[in-house]
Amino acid sequence: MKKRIAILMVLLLSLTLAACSTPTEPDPNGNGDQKDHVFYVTILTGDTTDKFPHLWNNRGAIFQVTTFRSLFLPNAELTEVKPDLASSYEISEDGLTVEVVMKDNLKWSDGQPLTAADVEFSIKTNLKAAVSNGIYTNAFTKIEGASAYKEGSADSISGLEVDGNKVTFTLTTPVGNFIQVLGQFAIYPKHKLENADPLELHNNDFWKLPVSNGMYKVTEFNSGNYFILELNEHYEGTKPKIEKIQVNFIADAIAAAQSNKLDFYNTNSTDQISELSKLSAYKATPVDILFYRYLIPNIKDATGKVNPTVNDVRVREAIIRAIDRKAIAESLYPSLAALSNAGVPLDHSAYNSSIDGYAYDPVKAKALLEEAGFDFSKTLKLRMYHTDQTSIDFMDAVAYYLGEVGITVDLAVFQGDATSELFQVRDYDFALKNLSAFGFEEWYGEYASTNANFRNILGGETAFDELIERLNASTEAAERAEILKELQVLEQELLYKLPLLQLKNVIFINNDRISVPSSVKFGNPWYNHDIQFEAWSFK
Amino acid sequence: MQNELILKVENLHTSFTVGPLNIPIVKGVSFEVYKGKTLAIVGESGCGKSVTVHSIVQLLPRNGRIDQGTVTYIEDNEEVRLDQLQRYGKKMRKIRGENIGMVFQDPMTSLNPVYRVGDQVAESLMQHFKMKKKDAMKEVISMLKKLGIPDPESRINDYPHQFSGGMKQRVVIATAMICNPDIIIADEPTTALDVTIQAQIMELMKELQVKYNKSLILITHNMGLVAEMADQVAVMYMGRIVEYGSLTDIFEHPSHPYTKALLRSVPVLGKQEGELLETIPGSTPNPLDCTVGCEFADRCEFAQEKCRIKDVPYRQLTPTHQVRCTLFEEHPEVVK
Amino acid sequence: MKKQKTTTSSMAKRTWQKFLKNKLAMLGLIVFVVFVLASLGAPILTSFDPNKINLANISRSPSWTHILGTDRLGRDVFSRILYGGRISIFIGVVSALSGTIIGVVFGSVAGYFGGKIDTLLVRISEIFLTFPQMILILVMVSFLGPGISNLIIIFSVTGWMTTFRMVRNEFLSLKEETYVEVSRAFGISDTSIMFKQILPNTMSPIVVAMTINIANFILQEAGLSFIGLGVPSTLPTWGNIINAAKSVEVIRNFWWLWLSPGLVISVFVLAVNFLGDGLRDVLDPKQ
Amino acid sequence: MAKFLVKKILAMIPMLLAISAMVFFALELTPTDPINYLISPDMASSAGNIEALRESLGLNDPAIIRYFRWLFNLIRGDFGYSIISGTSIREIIMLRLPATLELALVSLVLSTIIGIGIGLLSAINQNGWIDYVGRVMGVVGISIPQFFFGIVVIQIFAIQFGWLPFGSRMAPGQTAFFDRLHFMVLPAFTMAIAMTAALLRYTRNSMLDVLNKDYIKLARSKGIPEWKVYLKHAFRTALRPVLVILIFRLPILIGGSIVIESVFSWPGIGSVILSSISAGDYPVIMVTTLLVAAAILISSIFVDIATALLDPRVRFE
Repeated sequence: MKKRIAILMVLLLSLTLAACSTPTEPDPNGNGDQKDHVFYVTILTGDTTDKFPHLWNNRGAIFQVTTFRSLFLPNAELTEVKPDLASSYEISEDGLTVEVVMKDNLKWSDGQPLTAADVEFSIKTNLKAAVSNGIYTNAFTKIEGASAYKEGSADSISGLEVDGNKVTFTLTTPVGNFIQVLGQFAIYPKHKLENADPLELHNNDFWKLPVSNGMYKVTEFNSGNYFILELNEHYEGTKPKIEKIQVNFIADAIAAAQSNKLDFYNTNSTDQISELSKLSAYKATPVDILFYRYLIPNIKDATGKVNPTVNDVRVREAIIRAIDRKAIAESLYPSLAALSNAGVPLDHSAYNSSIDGYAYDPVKAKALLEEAGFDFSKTLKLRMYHTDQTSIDFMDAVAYYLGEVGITVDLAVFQGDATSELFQVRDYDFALKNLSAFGFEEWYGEYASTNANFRNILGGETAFDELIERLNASTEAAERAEILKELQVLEQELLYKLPLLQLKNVIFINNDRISVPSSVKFGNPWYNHDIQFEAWSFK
Repeated sequence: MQNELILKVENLHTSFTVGPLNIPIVKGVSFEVYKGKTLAIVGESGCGKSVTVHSIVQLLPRNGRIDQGTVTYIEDNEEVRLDQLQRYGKKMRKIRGENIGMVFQDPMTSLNPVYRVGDQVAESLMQHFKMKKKDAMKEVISMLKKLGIPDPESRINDYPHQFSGGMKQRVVIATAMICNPDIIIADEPTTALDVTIQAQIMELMKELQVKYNKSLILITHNMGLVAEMADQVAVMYMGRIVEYGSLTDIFEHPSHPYTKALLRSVPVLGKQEGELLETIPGSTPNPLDCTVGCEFADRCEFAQEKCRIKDVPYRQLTPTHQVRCTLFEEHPEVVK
Repeated sequence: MKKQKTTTSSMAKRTWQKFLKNKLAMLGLIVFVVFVLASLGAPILTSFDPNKINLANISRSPSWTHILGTDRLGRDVFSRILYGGRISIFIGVVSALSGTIIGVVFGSVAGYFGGKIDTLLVRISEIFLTFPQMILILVMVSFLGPGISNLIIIFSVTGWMTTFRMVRNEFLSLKEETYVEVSRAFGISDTSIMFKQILPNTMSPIVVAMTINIANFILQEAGLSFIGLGVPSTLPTWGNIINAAKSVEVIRNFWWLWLSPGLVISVFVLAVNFLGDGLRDVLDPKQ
Repeated sequence: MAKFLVKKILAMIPMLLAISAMVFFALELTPTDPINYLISPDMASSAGNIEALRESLGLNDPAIIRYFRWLFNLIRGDFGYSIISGTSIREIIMLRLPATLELALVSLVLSTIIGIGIGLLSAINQNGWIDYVGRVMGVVGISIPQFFFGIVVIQIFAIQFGWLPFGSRMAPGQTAFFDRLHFMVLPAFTMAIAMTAALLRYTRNSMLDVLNKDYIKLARSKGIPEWKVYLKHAFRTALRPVLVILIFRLPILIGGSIVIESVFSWPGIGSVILSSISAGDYPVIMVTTLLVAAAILISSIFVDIATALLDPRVRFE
């Protein structure tokens, strides 16, 4: 055994030496001085690695917000917007007409003019696209004539008019966050994508070297390895100080950080946070985002067939009471997770402090189960689709707590893909789910009887519909808060979802190399917002 | 006819190490081989015949070892002690290739399946006489021709599997003969062959031996063959030579009960191997169980108490005839 | 008949003596027995419940209370390894047994009857043999789902080929022997000939192959659990315990979470392999 | 030889067809909606658009028609799409396979040299100390779980000494082979270990087998030097069974890479297989399985060729 180890050591050593004797770490941009003026960002392999990630699904990556713009630029909270491609907007009193005026003389990175026609093209294409974030679909289908266009019975959208540099939207019902959605919606170049099939737009070869409209353009794409962003000379705004960004496809962010090839990174993985925090170069900025972690019960399907195990609301309450959410959050996600009682975070002004919150109380949980006549001999099927260790530990803990009140738990990871398993196969009692939301509308939208997915497990209950509609239409903060408070009471009462935690995201910036103006405020890294990248610089 | 001694084996002991045990396989074997004569070593399988000859040329398996005794090879009046040579040393290798040729039992497995026949025969020529391949091939062709292999010019480029069993054995014999050795050791050269081929090969060997004046050590369990081929006969049982003498001594005056039993079971040439044992009662004992006395005692109809309790010496019946049996105590002991 | 009995028992005795002298095999046997006993006697050896989480006491390094420390949910690692051994060893042994049964049945049928059924079974075994076992297992896991019984099924289905080939070859040579022909002439049924007459002669290589399979399956269970596709995470198995050690953070900071289960698996599998090799040396008549 | 090859390749076709049919109909049995092979339901914009796509792609046709269409697409190199990321499977494979092949080949070379070398010495010095070390190595190598070995070397060489990186295939953007060679050291060695052990055992047994053959005795009786006996007569014949497992190991290495890639965050096909199995990405699982099957069939042809080259008995059949 000893000999074996010795031999192995020698072999390993010799190879190590061989590896080290090759020129060590040559500076790829070898300009002599230690600093290389390239801003390094990463995409984890596992995502698409052969194309620039299209922007109608996720929009917030730093290389996305610096290459593609929307009509407006939201603030970090995603509540206010600044002009971006558009110079101004106006909403009619009844909220049904929205007028957007485009800036003049905008250009794509290939020098072609960027006009209102591109906006019209983008919205029309989005309506037919197979892959798109629900927030766009929800907002744009409210445009008059959108449904007819979508079904193919009309060639144009009657509620979408272009007149010179002015775009006018006519809506069928008011959409409270219409402007915010436009602040996310990336405009695509009509002259490049006109003939592309909208159904497969996300796989179009355009994304191998896209024509952009932001501060940077893609100048080199090395499939599977990296792509390079350089200044877009047709960008009309302030010229950024950083001239080159390299986006690396990598398998492991920590390794990139250790080789000093990581300037900006965001994550909610506790392992990565703990490792990156150890590197003195990195400055961590936690951001509050709407990232929910909750259990969904499989109550009844769209035809009304009921799952008796979880149909009784007392059982659901018992289960949420049986879990010490706070202890789990604190030990598994130290300083990253916050207890969640409802769709609105506890520290938000619209949080309804009158709701119970169902604190940890195993005695009460047991009593509730007995009261509801819960069949303790039955095994509760608990499922998840997450495969990271912290989530597994998390669910192991949940299963343990349920075991403590006498429930036999069968915990497993779904075999099939998450969406099919959650909403089509539905072989579970409770499942762990995540939601990264743009706004409260998405959390509450899951309760809507029209939600294509959730109606399969909630049976198309209509209790929430009216409040949700009002929330969607409302733009006024106080009114929204009122509606949200009502919604919280209702969701607490019905317990169609069992909220567990809300997770923060942590943004890491390489403080040794990069200086970020103190005025920059970070928001949800999944969404477009103003991070004043033009003011960032190398130290 | 004065015989010229060419190989002398005296009191050879060989043992095998199996795990912690040391098992004696050859126990005090002595014999002589004369130039141009044939010595036949007969006995049942497992009696140590093969180990004896492998000891001579030092081709024992790794766990086999010569414990004592001498093996002397006489070349031009010069004596070479083979047992003192290094197993795979230069001298031993030279003797193996040039002076002593070997033919093994099974021609099917004696030839390396992946090399051409010609190359295999030529190998020792190239090794020992530093011959060029082309010249060596010429030799090979003429040797194969002598051995009756048709069309040797093209057959040297064939692989062993393209030969029949008899032809393969001819190739093996060619390998043994190619360097013109003095002695050929043939370890049951025909056991694995068809009956008709057996006769052909034996005839061929006899012819070669006579024609080129070779000495032959023939190992066999077939008394019929012995009668046809041998000048001298050594009968082995359980690692010992129980009777040693000229062909006439053994066939006309068989003395040891085992020899007699063997002769009683002499098959007509080509009779099946298995039938031999049926006439001798009992089965071969475990070599570990035989420590003192006569190994054959348990199967011997004349066995007495004294056969089992003390070592049995050789008795000289005639100047050429020795036997190791208590029945002949009136004859003088062989002094060594 | 009587005499034969004494010879078999003296054979067994000699085999056993030979085995006793094989130091590595003996060591393997001792380690194997110790581990099995320790797993079975887990409640005596530790007072901790392997599943009891203690969020106030997470990721603690080894101490007198927790001799191998606690994991990321505050569970006692020593207790988890002991209880985990039950499941890991159980899976290994049961899968090896059932794989052996499949192999023996198929092998006897193929070897005894020959012909088309033989060709078919041999072809199937070749397909199973050449296809990467790991991928085969993973594909099956993706259809059947994880879980102890599914793992056992998958392991048996993917691990019968060595036994099959051995048994088949033995049958092919043994069925020509006189005693089989005599039995057949006496009108003894095929199954009886197969299982009562021929099979006992093939027992030793089967036992050796089964031992090696136990080691293999324990390794594979660990590997599968390590990548999160083995036994559900709520059950402690050796693989599940080390599964937590995938991140650099754990490797760097919490050595006891990966070192102890890793060593336990290695030592146990090593012991079983030594045992198997030893058995081969002892039982194989060729040696 | 050419005829032999053509025959082998032709024999491969029905095999591949059978496997592809099995794969396709297994896919049909999974609970996933085939439209999900193209569009992740999470990313889908609306039910209407999905239905339109379904119709336009002919997903409503009978299974047998779809099978042949799928097969035709496969032959054209269109492997379909991942359910999870929507990426074309062909692109995934083109990007990830080289990483795995690189790793597999390096460890194959390493284990071949070490395994065959030690196996050979072990057999020649049977029961000597080299043999003893070799045998223990052979058992230890197949007994340590690869992932555990991986973790140990990460702990020693990457974390304690900091000599080598603990994961990834290259420093970001540094694609040149020599720049990333040191990234390969730990995973390649870890991957090689089990295979080295297996080869070692095989070589040793095969050599011992051959060394007991009569033709070795005959070779010795010709008086040729021992090294010639070992290398020329024994090794060449002993190599045949070793070569067979050697070539069959390449696809097995790809299977083994699943665990290694997971330990070392190596961006290869193994991690694709793993993540697609954990996420239930059946199209990816099936296509990679099919590819591995094809790889095995192809390597079996290589095995046949190699055997034929080494063994005239096979060549002349």
